[in-house]
Amino acid sequence: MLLIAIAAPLIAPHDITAMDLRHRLDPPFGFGGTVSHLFGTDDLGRDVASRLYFSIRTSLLIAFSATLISVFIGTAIGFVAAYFRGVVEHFLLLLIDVQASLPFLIVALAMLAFFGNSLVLFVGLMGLYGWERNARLARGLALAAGAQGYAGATRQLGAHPLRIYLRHILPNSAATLLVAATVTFPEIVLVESGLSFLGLGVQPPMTSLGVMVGTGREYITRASWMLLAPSIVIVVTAMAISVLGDSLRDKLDPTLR
Amino acid sequence: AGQRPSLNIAVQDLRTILEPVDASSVANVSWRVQYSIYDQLLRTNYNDNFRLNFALAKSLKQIDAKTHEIVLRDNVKFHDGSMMTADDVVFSLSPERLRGEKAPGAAVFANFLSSIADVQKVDDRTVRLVTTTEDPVFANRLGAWGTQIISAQAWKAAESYDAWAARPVGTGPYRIGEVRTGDEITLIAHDEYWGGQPPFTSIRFKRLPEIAARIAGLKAGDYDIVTDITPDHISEIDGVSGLSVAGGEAMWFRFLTFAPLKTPILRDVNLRRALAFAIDRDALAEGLWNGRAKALTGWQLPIFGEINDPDRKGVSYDPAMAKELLAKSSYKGEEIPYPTVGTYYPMQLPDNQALVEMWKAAGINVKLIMCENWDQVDNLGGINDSSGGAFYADPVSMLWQILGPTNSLQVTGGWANAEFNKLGHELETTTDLAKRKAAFKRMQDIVEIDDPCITPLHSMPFIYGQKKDIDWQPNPLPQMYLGPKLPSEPVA
Amino acid sequence: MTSFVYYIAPKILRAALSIVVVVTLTFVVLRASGDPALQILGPSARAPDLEAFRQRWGLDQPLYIQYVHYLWAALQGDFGNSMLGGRPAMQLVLERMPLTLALMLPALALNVLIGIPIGAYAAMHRDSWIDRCVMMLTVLGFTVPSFVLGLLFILIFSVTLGLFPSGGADKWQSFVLPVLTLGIGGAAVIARFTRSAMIEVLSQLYVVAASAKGVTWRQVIHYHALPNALIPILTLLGLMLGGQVAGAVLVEAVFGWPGIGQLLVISVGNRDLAVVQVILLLVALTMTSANLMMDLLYGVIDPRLRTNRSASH
Amino acid sequence: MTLLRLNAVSRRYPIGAQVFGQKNFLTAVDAVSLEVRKGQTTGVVGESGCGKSTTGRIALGLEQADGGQVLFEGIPLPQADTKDWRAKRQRMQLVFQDTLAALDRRMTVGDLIAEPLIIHRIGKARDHAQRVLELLEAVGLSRHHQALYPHQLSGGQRQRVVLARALAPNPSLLVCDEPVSALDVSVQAQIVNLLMDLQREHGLGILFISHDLRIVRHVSDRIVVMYLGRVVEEGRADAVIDRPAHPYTRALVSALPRLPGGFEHYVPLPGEPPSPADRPQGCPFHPRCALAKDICRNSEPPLLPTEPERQVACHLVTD
Amino acid sequence: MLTMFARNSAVPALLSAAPPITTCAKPAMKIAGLTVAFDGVPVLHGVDLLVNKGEAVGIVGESGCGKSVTWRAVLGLLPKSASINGEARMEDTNLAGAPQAVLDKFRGGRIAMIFQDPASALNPVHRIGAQIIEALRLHRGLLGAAARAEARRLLDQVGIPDAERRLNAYPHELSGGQNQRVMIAIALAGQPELLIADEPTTALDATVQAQILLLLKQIQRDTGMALVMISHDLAAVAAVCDRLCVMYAGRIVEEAPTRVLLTDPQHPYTRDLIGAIPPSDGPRTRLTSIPGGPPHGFLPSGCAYAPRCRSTDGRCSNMKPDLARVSSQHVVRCIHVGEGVRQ
Ligand SMILES: Nc1ncnc2c1ncn2[C@@H]1O[C@H](COP(=O)(O)OP(=O)(O)OP(=O)(O)O)[C@@H](O)[C@H]1O
Ligand SMILES: Nc1ncnc2c1ncn2[C@@H]1O[C@H](COP(=O)(O)OP(=O)(O)OP(=O)(O)O)[C@@H](O)[C@H]1O
Ligand SMILES: [Mg+2]
Ligand SMILES: [Mg+2]
Repeated sequence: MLLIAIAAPLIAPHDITAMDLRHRLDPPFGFGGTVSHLFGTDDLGRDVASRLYFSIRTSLLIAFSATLISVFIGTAIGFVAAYFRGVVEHFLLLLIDVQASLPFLIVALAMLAFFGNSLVLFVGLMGLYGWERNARLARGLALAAGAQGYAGATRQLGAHPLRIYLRHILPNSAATLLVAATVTFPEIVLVESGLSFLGLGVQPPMTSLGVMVGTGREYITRASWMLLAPSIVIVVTAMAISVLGDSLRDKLDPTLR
Repeated sequence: AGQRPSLNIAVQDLRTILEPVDASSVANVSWRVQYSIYDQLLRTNYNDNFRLNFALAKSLKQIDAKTHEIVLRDNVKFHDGSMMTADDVVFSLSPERLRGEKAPGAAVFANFLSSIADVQKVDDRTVRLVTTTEDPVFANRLGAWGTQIISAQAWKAAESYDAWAARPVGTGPYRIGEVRTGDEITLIAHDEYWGGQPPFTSIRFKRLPEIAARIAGLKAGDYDIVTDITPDHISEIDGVSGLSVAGGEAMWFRFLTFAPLKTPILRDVNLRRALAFAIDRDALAEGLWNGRAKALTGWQLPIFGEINDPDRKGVSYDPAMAKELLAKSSYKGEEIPYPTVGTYYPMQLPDNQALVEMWKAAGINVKLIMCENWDQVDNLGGINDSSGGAFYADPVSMLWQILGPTNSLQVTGGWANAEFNKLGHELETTTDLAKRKAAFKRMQDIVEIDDPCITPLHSMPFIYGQKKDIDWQPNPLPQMYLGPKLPSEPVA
Repeated sequence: MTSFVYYIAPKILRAALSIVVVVTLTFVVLRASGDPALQILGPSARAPDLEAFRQRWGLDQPLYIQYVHYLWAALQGDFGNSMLGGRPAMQLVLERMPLTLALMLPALALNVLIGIPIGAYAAMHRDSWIDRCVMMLTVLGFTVPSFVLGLLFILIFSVTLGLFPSGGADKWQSFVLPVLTLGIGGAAVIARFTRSAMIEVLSQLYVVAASAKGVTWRQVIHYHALPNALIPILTLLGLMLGGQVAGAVLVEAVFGWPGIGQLLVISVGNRDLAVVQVILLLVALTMTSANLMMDLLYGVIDPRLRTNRSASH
Repeated sequence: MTLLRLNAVSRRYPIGAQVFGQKNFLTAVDAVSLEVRKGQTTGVVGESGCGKSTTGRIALGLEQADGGQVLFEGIPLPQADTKDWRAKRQRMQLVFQDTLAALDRRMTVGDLIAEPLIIHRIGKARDHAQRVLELLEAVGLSRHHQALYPHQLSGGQRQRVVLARALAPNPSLLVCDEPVSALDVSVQAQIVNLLMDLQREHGLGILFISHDLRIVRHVSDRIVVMYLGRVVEEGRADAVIDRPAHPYTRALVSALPRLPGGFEHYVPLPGEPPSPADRPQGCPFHPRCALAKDICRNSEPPLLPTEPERQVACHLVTD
Repeated sequence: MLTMFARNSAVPALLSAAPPITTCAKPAMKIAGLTVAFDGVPVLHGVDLLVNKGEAVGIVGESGCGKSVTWRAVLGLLPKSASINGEARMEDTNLAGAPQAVLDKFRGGRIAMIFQDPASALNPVHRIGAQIIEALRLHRGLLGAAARAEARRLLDQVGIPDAERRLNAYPHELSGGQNQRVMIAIALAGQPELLIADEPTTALDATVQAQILLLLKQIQRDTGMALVMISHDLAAVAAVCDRLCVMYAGRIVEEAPTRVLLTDPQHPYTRDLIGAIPPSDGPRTRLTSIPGGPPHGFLPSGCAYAPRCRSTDGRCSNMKPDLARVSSQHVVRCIHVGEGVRQ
């Protein structure tokens, strides 16, 4: 998958925006279509295969960076909340509550309203997705590591809190956060699809799995390949990632080796 | 006849303000529903060359250059059972409802009826309408939109305007039944309708934004008619037994406007012309719209008749010409913004993307910018999507209606042309055909050659999927008429 | 009892505060992003009409004044009228709320009724091929977008089989497909979670001890393991509620379900602030009260939490 | 020479919610005084929940006392989590009971032992490896253990790692909180022997916390017996165990199974250990004391000397 | 001062009675050649053990030597990854590796087991009354008020005051000692012939430990059931049991009546074990520590203890020792002892 993402410009047989209005909605090769359009063409006569390769690239980019951001923000806030008790903690918990009861649509609108729409911004926006869950998780993990365990032990050695959080609690929470991230990943692809449809997402001429699913759903019976191709990619990616997440967790954890 | 059927219609969007002259009613989705609830003074028969018929008026007589007298049809009953009188007509066209600066109908008035200066009751069945100037399209206006007659009494009895606008009382073949905001509206047959018994006992409009869901619902038998079928989906309905596709003939069009005053690159006239020549309208109409749309090349519609200049060509797809114009221009490949919301019109985004590709082929760098709201579109200027239709058979209803000084392109400061405005005014206020012809010709020259600000694309068909046995005829406009067949009583 | 009050009061306080923040945030966002007049009257509206519209709804005032007015009215129980049709926003939302709840609650029940048994079954057959298949299926369950699933259901059950209506919310049959659609994704998540919670619980000593006591395996699962596994699942369920609102938006669109999900999309699109605010208010209220209920349920399931908790947490 | 002195330290924990109204408190440690001398071991015994660990944490400054004073080498301990406080950690170290939890399971033994050196910037980075080897050797582990992770070690080996880690910065005080309670008798013996050897070599002062009287007697010079957060008896180790004066100490001693003989001397203690959340009036032990008199129910007995180097808090003994 | 305690000497009196002589004993449980392997890694290498009716047997050994696995194997409480071979007979039924249906007839009813950590062995979400009644229903068919009355009686029997009220308590509301008493009550509910106590006091305070051990002893005497007590604390087991078995690396290495074992240990491991216990009186001496750790999985070719043994010689690492009889009730698995005495 990653390979496809990197090599997209090389292997894509057609320009993703190259359209052929007279060969619209051609079925895939093997279902009455031609080899030149392996997965058929879409509603503008563009090559689904080429678009798919580029979509994988965009979506992986968005989902990876967004997941990273989401985990980063969540972890940072979770740790800060765990470290500072009292007012700071209550404030951060409030923030978490607010985010939890605010539909993501509104958050997306806010970002767009104040900063306009661009890919970088969009990645940042998706990065906000699910941070509150990660924050809750990270806070819980930090509290659990707290006084009794290794964190307390390191504290009594005289270590600076930064060292405790970065060198000890973070690596130990990594596995759990990672597994959480593997769930966030497909979610982000789907949310992106929803937002793209509201004009809040990835913009043409760029394309993404979400955009393709979003467009494809209109053609679910008319040209099912438009929906199936990206959907299968999403499912396979999600499965691969959950397997990867599990094995990565096992790799990272010396007790499981 | 035995039991009359009731009708289930799945629509992609629905608005719950049902007052036809409300500012927010200036929308396809509103007209679709409202058209069966009200009658106007005159009725345009869209399926018969836009011929005008008598409706609530049974005669129309010009008294002098600025005065017309109308005699009202007898025995017209409102939905609440009361009789329609001249008072209702006067009120319906009154400043309070329609003509006032702050009236709810101000927008509709300005769009369709702006020439009316006064309305006087002569007797219970007779009304006089006075216009500010001579009006070559006066009768047309009465049959376009805005002369829907409502019950003055019911208006006054309503608690508030909002309450009224939610369930107005008209004279049309159906009255308002249950309204579930944003979800469904049920209309119920008005059995005392002057034009005969309505063919359906009730009509339910149900909001169903997903096109695939609408089609599935139709196939599952849950709906009798579904609206807003795109050409790509026709084949899904066409082959199915018991179902058919209706509509497609359209007097509604899509075009692009340019905002040179907001976007400095577009100041160059040659570039604007090149933009127009680079568009392969047939490819859009034939390819993207599966031949269901017709390419539009100019502003003369056949129904306009005499005022048209048969020699006029309009714009066409001419890549060579585009290249040539581009060479003459100062354009050096700068990015031209094309802000769009992408989902407002059917097939809008595919159209957008196809256009961008066509321009790219011509060497023009247009950047499609997806916007979430109209503010953003407005602020960005550049190239904009637009649509409009001919409500009556006169260019006033097209070019002037779309580009006039009160319309958005000029109001938002995207383009302005004093000469165009002057000519437009003349077109609207003189009955002298020669003068009108000249004005119309010059106006077209301005928007095509001298100071282009608009370029036509193609018609925007309204396509419906329906059960085969349903008896109704779609309009070339978004309005759906589901009432009884009315006798032809043409206005002379 | 008093300890319960102590336990619940800060949560309520924080919930109230978060609602205020949500309201304020939404206000600013909605007002700053797009003019309702333009959104509602459309791009070809004339300037005077736009102006009149703005005046009518007080949109011409400075933002902070609008906010103060809004807040003041809201405090008096007046949540404003919808700009689309002028009806009181609260009334509008309350009309639709039951329908969304009628979708979400059975879906939630479905989550639990499908997810927990599947997860528990997979846990009991851990690492067998059944387990692996089930887990793969669950990935499928939460990666297939609900709108696709909904359309598939319509195609299969309405168009082909003609068993259930394709949309609307008038008969009990209309509930089947949307509830299924909304329920399946969540069930997949719950199943995965239940599996890991069960595996954890099954390794606990009290499960071994129950076997040693002579309790049959079935009873061990039902009486000893499941109630304990339920505790973390409840937490998840509380968190999932928020996701369900988002899920409802799409499912309602597919099935033409007149719930608040659709209303939210319409109102946000039109910047119909009053309605959006009321929806968010109710959503936030539902979320917080659901979370409170989860907390109460913990108490029912886990007696350790019922008695005086220590100060930690 | 006195290394550590606790002067009447107390610690209360709030219980119930903290946001509104009256706070409830649980007194975990109540006016506890004790001292640890250089090169000597002071043992603390008592039932679970009597405040032993809390006392240990206060002694280390890991937790702030609500009352009283902690003097380390004659100077009060600095405020927790300050720079000074962190620097002080070098001189005083804690040895944990739950070694699996106390060792970061993602770090190798070598890294774990080197960490205090890094934290306190002791020696140059390249000398650390050498120092780690020395420490490993000192606690009886070998070079190849360096690369292992905590979970790959046995309990006894882990306890050695914890010990090596504590010894790394060359502390003068060790607080051992139940260092051997989780270990097998045979491993227990290893660690206890090791601890005593190290003490002899380095002149460490040790505060040894355990509920196992047998071990405490074995390692300690002095013993402090705690009950419900209070010191009830204090004195030389052999004296306290061989001639327990406080009824509670007697019960503790009698509950030790002897070899041979079993529970021949066992004196059953009625009732259950009370919770520190609701401490009884008067002598905290009176509800379970067979000898309780009225005075025990009404007034709390002070800790008073009964003989040289011996203090007991019991109305009946000191009378 | 000692006279103050004279009034409370009822319990020591009980203990000072001579241990019963179990000559006419019938076996309650006979384990022979029991082996267990987890995923192919052997953990028990052939355990032979006889528990007579009414007898209290102690099993000691260091952590990981297989004490718990032995009895979990007998009761079928091991995970699926365990493969069990050999025999564990109760009367005519072999329980080792028996199917669930067979085991259900024995578990809780005829053989009961209590665990090291009482707090986690009780289900935290059910009231203790319900947990006792569950056992009563399973094994004695008692329901409703009768079950409740019996549960109350059991709680009384194990020394929990205010039994009626405590039936409604949850495990977390009780102290560790009380929870262990509840566990014992549950175990007694089935009126078992054999009670296995797996380190019943390791998690408890010294004073509570004494109470629980004595309670177990007393119940064993009163009901005439057999008691197997597992621990690594030799002193504690010795105080309660008639006979002790020392386990090392998945085998029994020495078995003898308590007095004999303590006064005349034959196996070097047993001697080291005793030496590692700090004396409860007398001068402070250096403790005997056993260097190294127990073997894992597959054993060395000779004596399993040889690598750590103080009195090993060349033969130990080659010859596998068998159980050798020292006297009628004393067997040892050491070639040095076995020589010449072998029968
Ligand atoms: N952070 C805390 N918050 C509230 N109460 C606490 C806290 N730490 C300890 N306690 C309470 O203080 C009392 C003394 O605890 P401490 O850990 O010192 O006992 P201990 O003697 O070490 O017991 P154990 O032998 O079980 O380790 C206990 O009742 C405990 O519940
Ligand atoms: N489920 C299991 N899977 C794999 N190995 C196991 C399992 N249970 C126990 N073992 C192994 O079997 C051996 C014997 O374990 P057992 O629990 O019987 O020891 P024990 O003598 O009871 O020790 P302790 O005193 O620590 O309770 C140990 O080496 C342990 O690692
Ligand atoms: Mg402690
Ligand atoms: Mg064990």
